[in-house]
Amino acid sequence: MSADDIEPGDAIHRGHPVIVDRYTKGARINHWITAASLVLLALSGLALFHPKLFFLTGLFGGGQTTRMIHPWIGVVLFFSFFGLFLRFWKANLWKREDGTWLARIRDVLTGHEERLPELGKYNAGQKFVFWSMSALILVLITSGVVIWDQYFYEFTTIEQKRVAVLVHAIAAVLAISVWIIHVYAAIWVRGTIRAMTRGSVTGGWAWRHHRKWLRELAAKLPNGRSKTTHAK
Amino acid sequence: MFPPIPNPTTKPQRPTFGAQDLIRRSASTITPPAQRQTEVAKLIDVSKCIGCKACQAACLEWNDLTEEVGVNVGVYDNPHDLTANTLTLMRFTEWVNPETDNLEWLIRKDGCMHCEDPGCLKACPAPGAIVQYSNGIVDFDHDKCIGCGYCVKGCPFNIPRISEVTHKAAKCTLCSDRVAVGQGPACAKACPTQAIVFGSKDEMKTHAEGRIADLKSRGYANAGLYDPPGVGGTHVMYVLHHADKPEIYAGLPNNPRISPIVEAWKGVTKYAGLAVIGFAAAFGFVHHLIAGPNRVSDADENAAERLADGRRWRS
Amino acid sequence: MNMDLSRRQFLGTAGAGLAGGALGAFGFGEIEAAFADSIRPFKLVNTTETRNTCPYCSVACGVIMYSKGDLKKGEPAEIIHIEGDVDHPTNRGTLCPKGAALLDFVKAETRLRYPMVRRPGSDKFERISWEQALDRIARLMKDDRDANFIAANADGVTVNRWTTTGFLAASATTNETAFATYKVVRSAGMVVFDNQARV
Amino acid sequence: MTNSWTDIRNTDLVVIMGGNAAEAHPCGFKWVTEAKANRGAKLIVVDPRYTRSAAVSDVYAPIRQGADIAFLLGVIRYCIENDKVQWDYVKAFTNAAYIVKDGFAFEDGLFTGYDEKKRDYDKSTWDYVIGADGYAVVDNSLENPRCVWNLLKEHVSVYTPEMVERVCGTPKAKFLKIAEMIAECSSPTKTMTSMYALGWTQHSKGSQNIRAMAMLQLILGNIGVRGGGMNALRGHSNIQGLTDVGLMSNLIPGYMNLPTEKEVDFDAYMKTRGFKPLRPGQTSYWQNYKKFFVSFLKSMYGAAATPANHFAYDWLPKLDVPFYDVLRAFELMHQGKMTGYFCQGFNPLQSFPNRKKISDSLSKLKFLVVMDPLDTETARFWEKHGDINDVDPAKIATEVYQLPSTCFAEDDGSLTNSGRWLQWHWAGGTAPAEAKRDTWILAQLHLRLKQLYREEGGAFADPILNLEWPYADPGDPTAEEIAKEINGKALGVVKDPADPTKVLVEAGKLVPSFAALRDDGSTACGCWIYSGCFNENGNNMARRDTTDPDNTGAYLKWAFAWPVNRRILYNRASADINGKAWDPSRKLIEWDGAKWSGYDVPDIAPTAKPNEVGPFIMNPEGVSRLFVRGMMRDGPFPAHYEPFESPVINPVSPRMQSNPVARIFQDDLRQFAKAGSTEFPFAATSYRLTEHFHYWTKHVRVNAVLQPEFFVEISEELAALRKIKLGGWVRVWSKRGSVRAKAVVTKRIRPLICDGKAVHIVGIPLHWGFTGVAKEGFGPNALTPFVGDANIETPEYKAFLVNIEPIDWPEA
Repeated sequence: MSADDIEPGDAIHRGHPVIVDRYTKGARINHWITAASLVLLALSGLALFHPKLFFLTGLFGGGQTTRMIHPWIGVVLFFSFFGLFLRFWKANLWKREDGTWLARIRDVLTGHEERLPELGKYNAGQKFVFWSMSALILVLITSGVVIWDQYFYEFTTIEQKRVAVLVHAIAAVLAISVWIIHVYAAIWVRGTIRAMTRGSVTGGWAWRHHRKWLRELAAKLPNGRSKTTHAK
Repeated sequence: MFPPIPNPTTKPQRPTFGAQDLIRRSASTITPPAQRQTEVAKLIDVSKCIGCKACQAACLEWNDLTEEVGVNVGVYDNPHDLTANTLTLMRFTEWVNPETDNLEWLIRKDGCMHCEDPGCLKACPAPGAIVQYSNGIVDFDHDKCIGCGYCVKGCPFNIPRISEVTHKAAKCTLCSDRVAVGQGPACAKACPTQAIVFGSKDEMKTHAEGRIADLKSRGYANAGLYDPPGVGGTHVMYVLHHADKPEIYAGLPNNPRISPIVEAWKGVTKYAGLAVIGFAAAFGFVHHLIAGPNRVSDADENAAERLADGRRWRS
Repeated sequence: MNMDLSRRQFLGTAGAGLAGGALGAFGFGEIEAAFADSIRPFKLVNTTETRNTCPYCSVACGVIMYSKGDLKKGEPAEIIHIEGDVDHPTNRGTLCPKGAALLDFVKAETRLRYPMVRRPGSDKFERISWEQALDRIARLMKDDRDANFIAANADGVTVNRWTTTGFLAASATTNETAFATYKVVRSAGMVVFDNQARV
Repeated sequence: MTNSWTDIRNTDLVVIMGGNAAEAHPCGFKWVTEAKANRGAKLIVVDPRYTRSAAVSDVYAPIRQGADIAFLLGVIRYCIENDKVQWDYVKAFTNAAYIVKDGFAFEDGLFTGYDEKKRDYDKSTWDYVIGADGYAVVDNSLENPRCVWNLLKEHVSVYTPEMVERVCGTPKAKFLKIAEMIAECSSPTKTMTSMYALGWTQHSKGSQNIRAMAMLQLILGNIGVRGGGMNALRGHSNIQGLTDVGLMSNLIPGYMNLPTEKEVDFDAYMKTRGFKPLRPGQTSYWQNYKKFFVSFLKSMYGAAATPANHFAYDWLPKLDVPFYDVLRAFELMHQGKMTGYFCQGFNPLQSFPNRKKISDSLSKLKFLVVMDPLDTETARFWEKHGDINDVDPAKIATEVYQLPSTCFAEDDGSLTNSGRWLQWHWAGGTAPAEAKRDTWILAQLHLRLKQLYREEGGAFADPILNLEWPYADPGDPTAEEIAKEINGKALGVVKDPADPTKVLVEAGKLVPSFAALRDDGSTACGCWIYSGCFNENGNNMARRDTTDPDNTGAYLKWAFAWPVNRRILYNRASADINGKAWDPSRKLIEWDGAKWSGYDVPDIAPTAKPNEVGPFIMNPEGVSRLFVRGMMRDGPFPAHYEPFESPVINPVSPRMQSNPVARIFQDDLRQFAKAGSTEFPFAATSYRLTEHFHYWTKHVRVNAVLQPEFFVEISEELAALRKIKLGGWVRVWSKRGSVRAKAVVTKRIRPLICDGKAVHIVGIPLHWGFTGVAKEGFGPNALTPFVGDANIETPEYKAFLVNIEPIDWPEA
């Protein structure tokens, strides 16, 4: 059985409850930088996207600074997300069970996970978030550069800029929507958020949602009794 | 001669139009005034133009603009393009008329056309940074401009330029400050041959008819007025000796209109976009109401512990 | 000039303005407030007008110079704008690219401000006072005139000419300057005397 | 201009040849566009380049520079051949009927009486046959083969359309089209106006270019009428004024002449100015010369000018050569024969031909004084500026004074425009730092000179010590004081000659006009033709009344026009022999049976009977001259000569290539390229651009922006021939110098086929130098030849030979 799912730093600790390390400190910092810049980008972007939201420029000290800062945040997002990508891409590769999972999406939404196959570190939904974000951010940075007139005006025609600005808007809308799903899932599935705050989840959480991953970790544990004895 | 533009007065005057006369305001919904002012227009008669650039000089001087001294690149067009300081520019084209085999030196004064349906205003995200007065003047408000360059993408004539110094958009204002006190634009006043005249739009159309008749009498069968309907007409119009092919005048767009891409971006996308986002959020909310939180049970925890202990397998 | 009334009203030639006095009472601030949208304040308000003639070509277009301060009242006057005079029969308010940029000529960085002297063999100009400059030039003139003045020719005819110092007259100075120049130059017997008529 | 800018609105046909009005005089050109828009007038442009004027023309024809006379005489021939002549005008108002002396002839490009050594003509045969009655003999039937008309017919017969094409390179069809349009204006109700400028004057036969068109205009009956005339578009704002006021080596204000050595005394001087009418009853206005001359001397020397000393006649310098013009001035300088030189608002280093010679000449001066509002190249001729001003300051011993003067905005006074309008202007700005008015500078110099002579004595001081200097503040004369001096005043009581009891002007009063001037010393007048500009009615130059009855464009109450506020010269000729307007719709003045009256000040005695007194009152004949007698050095008729540097051998008279009497200095002769030179194969011409004014506006930021850098213009064909790229650097060189420029490759210049060979044209605009805000650049005067027009020494800037090649040079 391959151990694709196990990422550096993943580990399991016997105890009550069992604690499973899911994200290293590095990964978490990386994630929150990405998260922060994404939020700032969404806010500044939306401000320039719809008149009703122009007031949001106030958060950034006015329209001029918003216009000036948005692309720079975009650059930060791009590189920081790139960091996440390098960390997570392998664990997000498609698996057979992901198909089954998707087929039984109703059970997913209604929380009947006993009817789902055992999953690795990420389920298909998470993989969808990962890959769509990767794609959208690529689109956003490219189209973003095209309309970053302050430095790149002369490299494209106005017609190309027009296409870019439309693509940028659409991609941004999708990215924000994906982000909402991502955040909601984290809230809905209790016990998830600590993975990105403390870096670990409970064994139960892993057992319930990512059992295959848990097994792989457990399999790596040294055989024989553990030091701690459990009450019978 | 066409009645020239009067001398400026030095007495303080109340402006003849202002904020109360706006019919369009970028990124804002406003209620236009009940009564629209007389529509003004600048008529540029290319057939009378001698390409002297007096309009460029007058524009720089009146608007206190300082342009860079460039270099010669083998043509008469200087500067080589519109800039944030050069709001109007003579564009020279040497065209050999295939019918007569005579050389024609086509000289067009380029600059803001003051569209009735301004693409720049439509594209602008900053409330009030671009306004349109009921007399037709489309003006930029530098205090409100955020320098995003959307107006550049919105304009069908490639006119606005963003200053690299102030990061604000700039274009011809039709000398709104002069017009507001009963004056005409500085370029129109200066134009030696009255190739540029200024007045009410109707007056300009009538004047143009006379000019077109004269041109036809001189053998320019296709002489005509350039007042493109694609942008609802413009408040800067051209008399062209070859109105059937405006593109020979340094690429004056034939039937210009706001790019459908810009229309889509500023239209459907704007609303659909928010809808999609809203839907995503709503979905989560509703789902949470119905499905409730997805919690880890003690059974799960125990299962995990057992797995960790690995005892089950050895019994 | 002959402008039809409707247009006059439309362009509000005279009249459209308020009585300066009445308005002066409020101060100009209010007017500026009225511009509170994108329209910038009219920059010629409360400036002094002076009629002049374009100094370039011989069309001699009428121009109006707008200044802060009034020379006639003995105040220092700074010209802030120049444009064509519509009352002038020839140019009717229009100007060519040179005339339209006269302000930049008046204010050119290379306008001369002080008398300068360049000594023989030197590679630079040095400042000098008017007194020193004029005294020296007068001396140079007299020494040359005394040395080379021709009172009579070979045949003894009185000719009273001075051919070793010449004067090249301007082309844009006033007729009055021209006549003063003529008197000064000719009275000295100078014949090497010409103007820009040919070039 | 015989007419005015505003009069051009009245024309039916505008011919712009030898000029580029749209580009050089845009606001005057406005009246051409008005004539086109309101009268359906047509515009013809004939020029080596397709200019901005051509851009709005109805017909454009190319012509090789320096071939204008062939073209114009070709048109005259066409009019005669096709009987397109305004006969009533020609017979009544020109010397067509006058009989010319038998000796006169024209052969092999030479008129009778040529002396090759002197490069001059004996003009004795160039005159009318004078009858026993002392009057010129005329044959109104025009049958006499020796009458001017028949001599003219013969003289122009060689200029066939084919010959015109050979000489000018103008396609025959285009020439005929234009000739036809011009010929239409022989109708009394159709007029043509000629607008020309330096494109005609800056040739070795410049004066004859203009004569040729003047003759054509007379044949068409277009002189003196509304919308007609010979309109010289003067260059600078007051060059008309400076010429009127006589700031030239040989002039006295009002086109009187400085004495020559031959005129040993007052009487000798006056004798050569007999001005006896050549036909009965003619005005011959110069008969009043003495009044103007004496009044001028009184204004110069006041009380010191007395009948006893012939009004100080001897205090005026007498000339040993015809002119001490600028070309001679620099020749003398070059020979080291000059000590000092003053440049007042003038930039000779840039303006005069053969820049190297100018620079060398200035270096030989002991002192140079430059008075200017701007920092000119001339003031810095000693300063090294790369290859543009390649000199070694250490080797130049000239002492240079640069005196800051005010500009128009800081000075009161009057300027005379091209239409002879004297317009007053007022100072509106404070002068920068220590800049001073020219009048102040000159007064200061004069007073110092006077002081030195008083204290030390010296060479003939009388004229300096006695110069009339009647100003309230002698150190700072005001413009108004001088204006009054120019207008003239009565020193004693001026009485009416007809009725001695009638006082015309009280002593001390300003004279109303030159009619009140006297030759007995009782009046003083600085410039008689300006008299009336500032009289007891006040400053007429400052008048601003724009009323213009029936929109004739006269504006009689606006400013003041010389002479006596007359707006159209020779306006008597706008009416036929009986005093009725040729064209009722263009009435100017008419004879009402008792006197002349109308929209303009009549150019004739108000009561002079129309069929007795001719309209050309300054001429002893009373008529205009198709045959100019001995009054021009190079012939009574124009003839085509090639420029001194020409790509072809003169097709008309191969044995006389160029103007036989044009003055050339020996050193310069060696610096001419041979005709049809292969070393210098291309025909160059220099000119101005609308974005700039001479060498001034390179100091003006806006204009520097509009046309930033020196360039030359060539055809696509020449660019291909020499592998020159659009906007690339080129070197252009003549036998005298070399310049570096950007290349503008254009369809507006095309090679011309002249006498069977392709002539490529190189256009060289002249606005750049090494001071100011525009990019540093060369001027064409590094290339131009040092030769002047035969009559008035205007340098031949418009036609010379060069070579051109692409070069590598770093971007500025």
